Amino acid sequence: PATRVEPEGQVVIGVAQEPTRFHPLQRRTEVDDAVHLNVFSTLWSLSPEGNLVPDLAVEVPSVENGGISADGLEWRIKLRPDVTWHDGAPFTAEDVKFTIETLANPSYPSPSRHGHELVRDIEVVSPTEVRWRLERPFAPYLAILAWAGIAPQHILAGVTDPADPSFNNSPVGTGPFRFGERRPGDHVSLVANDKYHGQGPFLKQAVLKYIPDQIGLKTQFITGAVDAVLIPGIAPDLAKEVERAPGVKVHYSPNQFVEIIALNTQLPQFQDPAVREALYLALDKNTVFNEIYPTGTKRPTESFLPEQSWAYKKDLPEHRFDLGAARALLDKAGWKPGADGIREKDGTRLAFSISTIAGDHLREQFQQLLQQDWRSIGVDLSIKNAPSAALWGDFWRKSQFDSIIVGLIVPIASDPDPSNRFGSWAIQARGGTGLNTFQYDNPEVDRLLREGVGTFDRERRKQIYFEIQDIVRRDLPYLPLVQGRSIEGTKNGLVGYQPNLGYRVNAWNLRDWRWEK
Amino acid sequence: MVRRFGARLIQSVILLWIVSIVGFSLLYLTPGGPLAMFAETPGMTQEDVERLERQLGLDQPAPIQYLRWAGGLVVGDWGRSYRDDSPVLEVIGSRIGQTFKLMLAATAVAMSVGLATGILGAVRQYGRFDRVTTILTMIALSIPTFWFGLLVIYVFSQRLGWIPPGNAAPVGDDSWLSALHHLIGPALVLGLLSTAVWSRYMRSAVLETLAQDYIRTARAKGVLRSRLLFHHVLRNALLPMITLIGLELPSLFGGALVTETVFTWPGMGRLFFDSISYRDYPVILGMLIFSAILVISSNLIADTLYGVADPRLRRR
Amino acid sequence: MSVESFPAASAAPARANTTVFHRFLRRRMAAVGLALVVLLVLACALGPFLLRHDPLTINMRGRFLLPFSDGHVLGTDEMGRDLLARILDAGRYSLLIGILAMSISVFVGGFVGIVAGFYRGILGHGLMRFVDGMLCFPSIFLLLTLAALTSPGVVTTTIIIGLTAWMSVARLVHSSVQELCQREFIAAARALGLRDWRIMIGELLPNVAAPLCVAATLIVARAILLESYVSYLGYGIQPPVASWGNMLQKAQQYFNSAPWLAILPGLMITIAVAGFNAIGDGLRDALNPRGRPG
Amino acid sequence: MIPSVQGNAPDLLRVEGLVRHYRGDAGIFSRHRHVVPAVDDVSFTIGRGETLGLVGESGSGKSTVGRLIMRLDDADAGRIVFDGRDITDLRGQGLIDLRRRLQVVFQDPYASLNPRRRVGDIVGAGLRAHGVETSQSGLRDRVAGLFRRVGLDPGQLDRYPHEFSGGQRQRIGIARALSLEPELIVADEPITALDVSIQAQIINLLLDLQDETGLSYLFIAHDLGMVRHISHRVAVMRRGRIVEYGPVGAVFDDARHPYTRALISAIPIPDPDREASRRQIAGDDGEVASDAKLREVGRGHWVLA
Amino acid sequence: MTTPLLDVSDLTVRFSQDRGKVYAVNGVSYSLARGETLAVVGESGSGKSAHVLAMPGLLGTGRYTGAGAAVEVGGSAVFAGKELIGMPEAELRRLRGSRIGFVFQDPMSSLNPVLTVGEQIAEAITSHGVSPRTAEARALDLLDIVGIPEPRRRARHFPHQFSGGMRQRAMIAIGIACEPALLIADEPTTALDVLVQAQIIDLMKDLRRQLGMAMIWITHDMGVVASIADTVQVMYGGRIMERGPVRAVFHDTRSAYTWGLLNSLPDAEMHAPSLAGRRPRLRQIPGQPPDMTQVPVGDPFAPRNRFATHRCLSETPPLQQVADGAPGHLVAAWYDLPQVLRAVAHRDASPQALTEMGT
Ligand SMILES: Nc1ncnc2c1ncn2[C@@H]1O[C@H](COP(=O)(O)OP(=O)(O)OP(=O)(O)O)[C@@H](O)[C@H]1O
Ligand SMILES: Nc1ncnc2c1ncn2[C@@H]1O[C@H](COP(=O)(O)OP(=O)(O)OP(=O)(O)O)[C@@H](O)[C@H]1O
Ligand SMILES: [Mg+2]
Ligand SMILES: [Mg+2]
Repeated sequence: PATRVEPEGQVVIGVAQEPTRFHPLQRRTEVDDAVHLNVFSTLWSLSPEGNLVPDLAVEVPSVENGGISADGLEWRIKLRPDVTWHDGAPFTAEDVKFTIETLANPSYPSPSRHGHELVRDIEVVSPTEVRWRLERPFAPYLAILAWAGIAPQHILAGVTDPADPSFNNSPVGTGPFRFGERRPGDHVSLVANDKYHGQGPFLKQAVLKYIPDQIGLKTQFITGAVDAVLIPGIAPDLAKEVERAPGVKVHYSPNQFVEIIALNTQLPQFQDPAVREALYLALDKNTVFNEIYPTGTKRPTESFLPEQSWAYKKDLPEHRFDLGAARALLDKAGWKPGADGIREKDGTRLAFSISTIAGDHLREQFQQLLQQDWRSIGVDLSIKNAPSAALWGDFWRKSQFDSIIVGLIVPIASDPDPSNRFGSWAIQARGGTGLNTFQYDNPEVDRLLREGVGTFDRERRKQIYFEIQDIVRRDLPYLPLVQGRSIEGTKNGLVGYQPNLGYRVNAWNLRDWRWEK
Repeated sequence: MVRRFGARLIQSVILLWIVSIVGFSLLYLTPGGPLAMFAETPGMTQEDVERLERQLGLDQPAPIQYLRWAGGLVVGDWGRSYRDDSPVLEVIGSRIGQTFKLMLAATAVAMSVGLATGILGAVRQYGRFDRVTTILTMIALSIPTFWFGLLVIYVFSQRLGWIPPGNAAPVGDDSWLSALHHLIGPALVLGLLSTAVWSRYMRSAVLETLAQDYIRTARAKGVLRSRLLFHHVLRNALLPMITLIGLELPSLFGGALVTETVFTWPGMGRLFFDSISYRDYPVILGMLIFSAILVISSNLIADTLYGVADPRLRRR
Repeated sequence: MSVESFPAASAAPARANTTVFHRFLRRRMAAVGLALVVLLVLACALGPFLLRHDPLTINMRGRFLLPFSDGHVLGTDEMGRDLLARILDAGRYSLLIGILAMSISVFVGGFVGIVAGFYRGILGHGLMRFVDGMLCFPSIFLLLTLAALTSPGVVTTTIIIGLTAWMSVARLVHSSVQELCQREFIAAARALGLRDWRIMIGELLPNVAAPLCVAATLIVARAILLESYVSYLGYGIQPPVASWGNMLQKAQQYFNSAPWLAILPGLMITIAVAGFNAIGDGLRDALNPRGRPG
Repeated sequence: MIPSVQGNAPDLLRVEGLVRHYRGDAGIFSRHRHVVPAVDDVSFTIGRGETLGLVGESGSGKSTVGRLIMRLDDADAGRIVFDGRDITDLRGQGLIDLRRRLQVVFQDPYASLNPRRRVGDIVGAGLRAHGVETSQSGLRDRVAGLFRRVGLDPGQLDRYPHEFSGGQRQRIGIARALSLEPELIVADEPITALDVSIQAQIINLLLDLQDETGLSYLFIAHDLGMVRHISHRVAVMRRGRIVEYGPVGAVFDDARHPYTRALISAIPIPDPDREASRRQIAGDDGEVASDAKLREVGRGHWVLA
Repeated sequence: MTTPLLDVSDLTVRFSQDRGKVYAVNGVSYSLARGETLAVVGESGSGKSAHVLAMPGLLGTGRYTGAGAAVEVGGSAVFAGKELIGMPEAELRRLRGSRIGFVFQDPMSSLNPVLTVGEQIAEAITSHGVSPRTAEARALDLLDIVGIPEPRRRARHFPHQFSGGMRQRAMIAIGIACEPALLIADEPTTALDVLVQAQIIDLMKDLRRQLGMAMIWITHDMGVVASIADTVQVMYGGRIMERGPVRAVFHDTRSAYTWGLLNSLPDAEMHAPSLAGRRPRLRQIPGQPPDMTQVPVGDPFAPRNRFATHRCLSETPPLQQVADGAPGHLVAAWYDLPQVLRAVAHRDASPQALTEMGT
């Protein structure tokens, strides 16, 4: 490490969700990640540019450097020798083995086994080297590992009850910060780890302050009670107000969310592609982005991938708002207005509901605007919102909705593979596993998806995903709106904030944060 | 007395049992679940969700789940939070202090102001003071707490900057002065409603007492005005107030939930809302049971106190 | 006969209805409350027909207009809808919810109260213990749990509020009925050989009508408040339907930039609730033959 | 067992060894949970067309006896025989049918009328419930007839009880009791709550009715003067027991039990001259021995000893 | 003639409340000598309580309060040379309890449930400038005087631990605590049974003798009047109908109302306990009590009085000395009752006619 700078000062980061899960193998929400990414280290991490940067590993394995065999099945990882746990114990390959085995263990309550379940024959070659075999080639696994904080085998191996909260309440990692204390309902504090193997940290203490609503978050940011606002940031329609406040900076940082209106394509109303297209034509994106989500906060998109993704296709057909065209399209497809002005065809009324999380006021405004616009082309839209816990249950997963506004993250740890969303095997309503809640079923797409994960050749993959984006844009199983932007704020003088699409939270690099002299 | 108290205790236990059944069925019957939240977690699959459900025991039939949970209650194991695996009692314990602090402060405000205005109003019934307080209490009873809270924050912290806009204390500052400073706003807002309630109850209790025959007797004896008020009127009028403490508790508790949200106060209220949105069933149920115990036992205590304070109910 | 010979029970107004009404009107607060409520109800019922603006028409180009601008007396809201039209329309729902929830709780509470008060045995005891149990939950607690767990909407919100408010009615009616059952006219009815249901409907019900009436107004007030809480916390009425509560919830976002959006609906809630409270108070006094404030 | 004094009149009601103990209220803080022997081994009979006066100390169980006979309350022991039929455990339809023959007039003319019903409906409720009269107009006619019979204006049928004075209310109560044409009326202190000048009106009405229809009364009262005026026989109760029982003349003029004597001597005489010469006998505080039995001391005159 | 202890003249009491005015007392005048016992009888609601409570300023508390019922008291009441009506409350307070004592009807509701009986008695004394220590001792004496055994123990009891009779005795102890010149007793025995009533009456008689105090005793019971009063005053519709020495009023009745009242009582001679034949009826007063909310005109009893003349209906008779009666026997009537009765008896000799007088 370079010359160590004595850490000083503290930063209070306001977040509207409470971090509660600090166990690296059990974390669930993005705000948990804010703790996790700073207390634990991963084998390699993702840079803001989307590159993998070695952390605990000496280098990122690849076919080129021999870390991964040509068929993509054999992995061999070399580890840094100079890393210690916060409790002083040395970090070894055993920890990596333990972490991956635990994550792959079907009886362990980890949130996802995705990728890990393919790992076979994991083996510690030496304290600084570990290797394993994959069941089948799976390119996204590199990115998945960039999210997997390595857990201390020497502490956790002895814990038989996975629900034992003691580690969760005092986690021990190898990251730039040690876990300080948690005041339930109020804050979590992280303390500088002076034995950190990388650069930093520069702050003596970082606090994640829980302020449960966005208005409170904003108020406390403006009044100076918090130094930065992260999850979920500043509400778009408050951004202007915050910008005007003295002494603070507002950042409009792109994130991986793509806001869409998901359609349940199996509904008789939606099976006709003309309907889906007409609905899209009657969508007044401009007003939405100029009025509801003020300028600069969101950008229209046609893809399901964030534009920063290497697989993002720029020149997809552009949306236009044309009510006349929408009406003509519907007329042509045989949807005739009924007595009440609502179109119908073969006994099917063009009536359906739209849902979103109750209380999300901007989406609610959007819904109401949609209601008015679509009504003018003869569509009867009703609003049926629900609290998130009710919404994301069977209602969403088993495709019980008509249409739903949702912020979608398609890439998994920045890998663009959308199999989970568009593969016909991923339709839960039909017994599949996955989140193809649109019930989108296109054999051509299925084929491309399979091909896409099967190769490590990025150029080839790119072509495949371009093609998928074209098809999906044409088929419109959902109506794409915008790519999300996190509107976050930092006090003037606080440096180090850097958005990173590879992570769910822009507090991924607290080790770089510091106060300007 | 002991025997009677025992009987009441048994009744209370039965009450709790009813509460537990109602609470449990309430949660069980509702759609969605604690894991729905994570449906959109990248990489989390349906299989993962089902696996976790199994691990939490949510796949069991309702009666089994109930028995397991209720059985735990009896032996003091209230289950563990889905959110961080901490024992429910610990979770509640970590928050209850803040809520009590708030409730206590609010009650202190409410009782002193409410009782005083109630008494003064009744003594000069239909006087100017009485009229003004009557109207004010009526308004106080009708203002939505959260709205009042928003106004208070807007005016006193954003415009005037007198009080902090929320929180129990700044991070890292544990001085009691700053704690007190932070307490003013929420205590005022939470106390408003109870102040009105206390004032009205006190007023009508004093009026009721003033109309009693024994007050006439006292006046017929030529008792001094001050003595009449403090010795005869208040002694009697304050008796029903004891019961009011027990009756007010649930609404105070409920009010605390709302006030805490407005003032981002790290108490039970926030815990409750979080638990609800995360479907943290063990914690929700734990809080239901906890508040029921609180209410039941405060009623029990109020009744017992009443029995001690009122000579008519005292055992010879 | 002297006034004081009348039984002083609050349950039994001793005077004809016209006098009750007069006594009611003589209480200035009650009269003002009644006037407010009547005014509000009329305004909300008729206003939307008389106004130029439709409460639902969105105009994204005319958002956040100040009061008295562009023909909008109270300005426009965050979607450019006329605020006055919206407030009146929202009032319909708020008042409707208040009144329907009140009907539910009066019906359920009245039924349970009468039955439990009349049958003292296991049935009565069981019912009242159940009521006690339900009362152990702070009502916001119960309400939010229910609201958060069902999908929100006018109907569910109304039902939920009704279902969390009936217990107090049941208690009130129960104690009133218990007291009535001590009175000789119930013994007289039994002695005449009336069947239980006849006694409950014919003798008891008319006598609890007065306290029920008082309770009803107070519950309307409470229900309006509760609806606003639920909506404020995001679990209530869903757009585009407006209630005062959800208008407030939406408006708090703009508390700094457009404070009137939040102040007006809050004021409406306060006024409506105060109106109903005042009516309830006035009724209680007017129905009490001894004329004492309760 | 106690034979009725008028050998010629058949017994309409016969009460044997009636017992009713109240357990103290089970409230949490009620002082004692002791047992109150409200009625303790009470026996008497009432003949057709006869009035039995029931007097005694406050709380001695007089009303309880009335309620037990009316079957508004259940006896712990003993038998109640009405017109030869044991009604002690009657339930359901049988009890409802009994109501037609056995009626009650209550003490409090305010509490005993439902303030929320029109007086016409109050009086007609029994007729309707028993299906005696189902047509609206028929019912109205009958009620109007009852009103006239008790000296009320049938034009006031549609008024509410509070629009009547105490005396009128008591008449309404009597009309209600009469509506089913009962054979026995239990009158529990029907005049106590009334003004002196109204009391006479009610007593006269009761006497008129008895003369007209041959009704029997169990007349409970505190006012010994009135009891003496209206009753054929009297029973004196104390602490749940009958201490003296017999023809009115015998009991009043030849009281044997010390309690009866004290009671009678304590009645103030509304005449300054005679009042001045009245000699009062000290009340007795003696407990009633539990094994004491009623003994006949004169013809139909029984005393507890 | 010495100055009277109490001189009431043209006392009026009105209650105004929501439903209008109640004309409770309409011009009552009389005087009371030291040591005299006055019994006040009359119809319920005739203003008996109202007029005695109005004088010492006690209307407006106790069950006489009605929210919004404003009390207007007019006329004059001079007690021991001082005008009571309009006297400042502070001065009235000093009089109450010390010079004027009270005993109220319902002994349960008239005692403060949360204070011990001893405290409540002692308070009557300490309120008039006596030290608590002395007052306590005096309270024990008083309990003894009113015949409560074990005063020391009993003084520590609360009212609910006393029986009805004992409570009334405690009330009396409070009333006489400062040996007042006037004791006002409002139906002190109505709630008690005959035996207890007799004991209380005896006690009061004794006390009156010992303390030489004057007494106003309100009652419904003519028997009680006969046993205790020197003077009796019959009230109806807020007025005095007749007033005079007790013998004169009972035996030389001049008011039709008094006559009706006395006649409606059952009479030992009338008892005829036989099943056969028509039994004699009581002589009831027909009609209904007056509506106190109307402005009183004429003789209030006139509508129920079969002897009433037109004048009775329109003009209010003054309370005057009975021409040929005992001194101090006053009546308010336009008719001459003995004469009217003689005339009726003459015209229609059957006793039946008298029985159903006026029906
Ligand atoms: N607070 C009050 N408000 C209105 N009217 C009242 C009030 N108190 C008494 N009255 C009326 O004044 C009249 C006289 O009442 P008062 O109590 O003096 O009668 P009373 O002769 O004492 O009757 P009773 O024998 O029933 O005690 C009655 O008509 C009564 O209704
Ligand atoms: N429901 C009851 N529960 C408990 N005790 C009762 C009940 N009813 C009456 N008692 C008691 O039974 C005893 C007799 O009461 P009851 O009413 O029969 O007396 P009473 O002779 O009618 O008295 P009064 O002359 O005062 O009307 C009293 O001690 C009373 O307290
Ligand atoms: Mg009785
Ligand atoms: Mg009186």
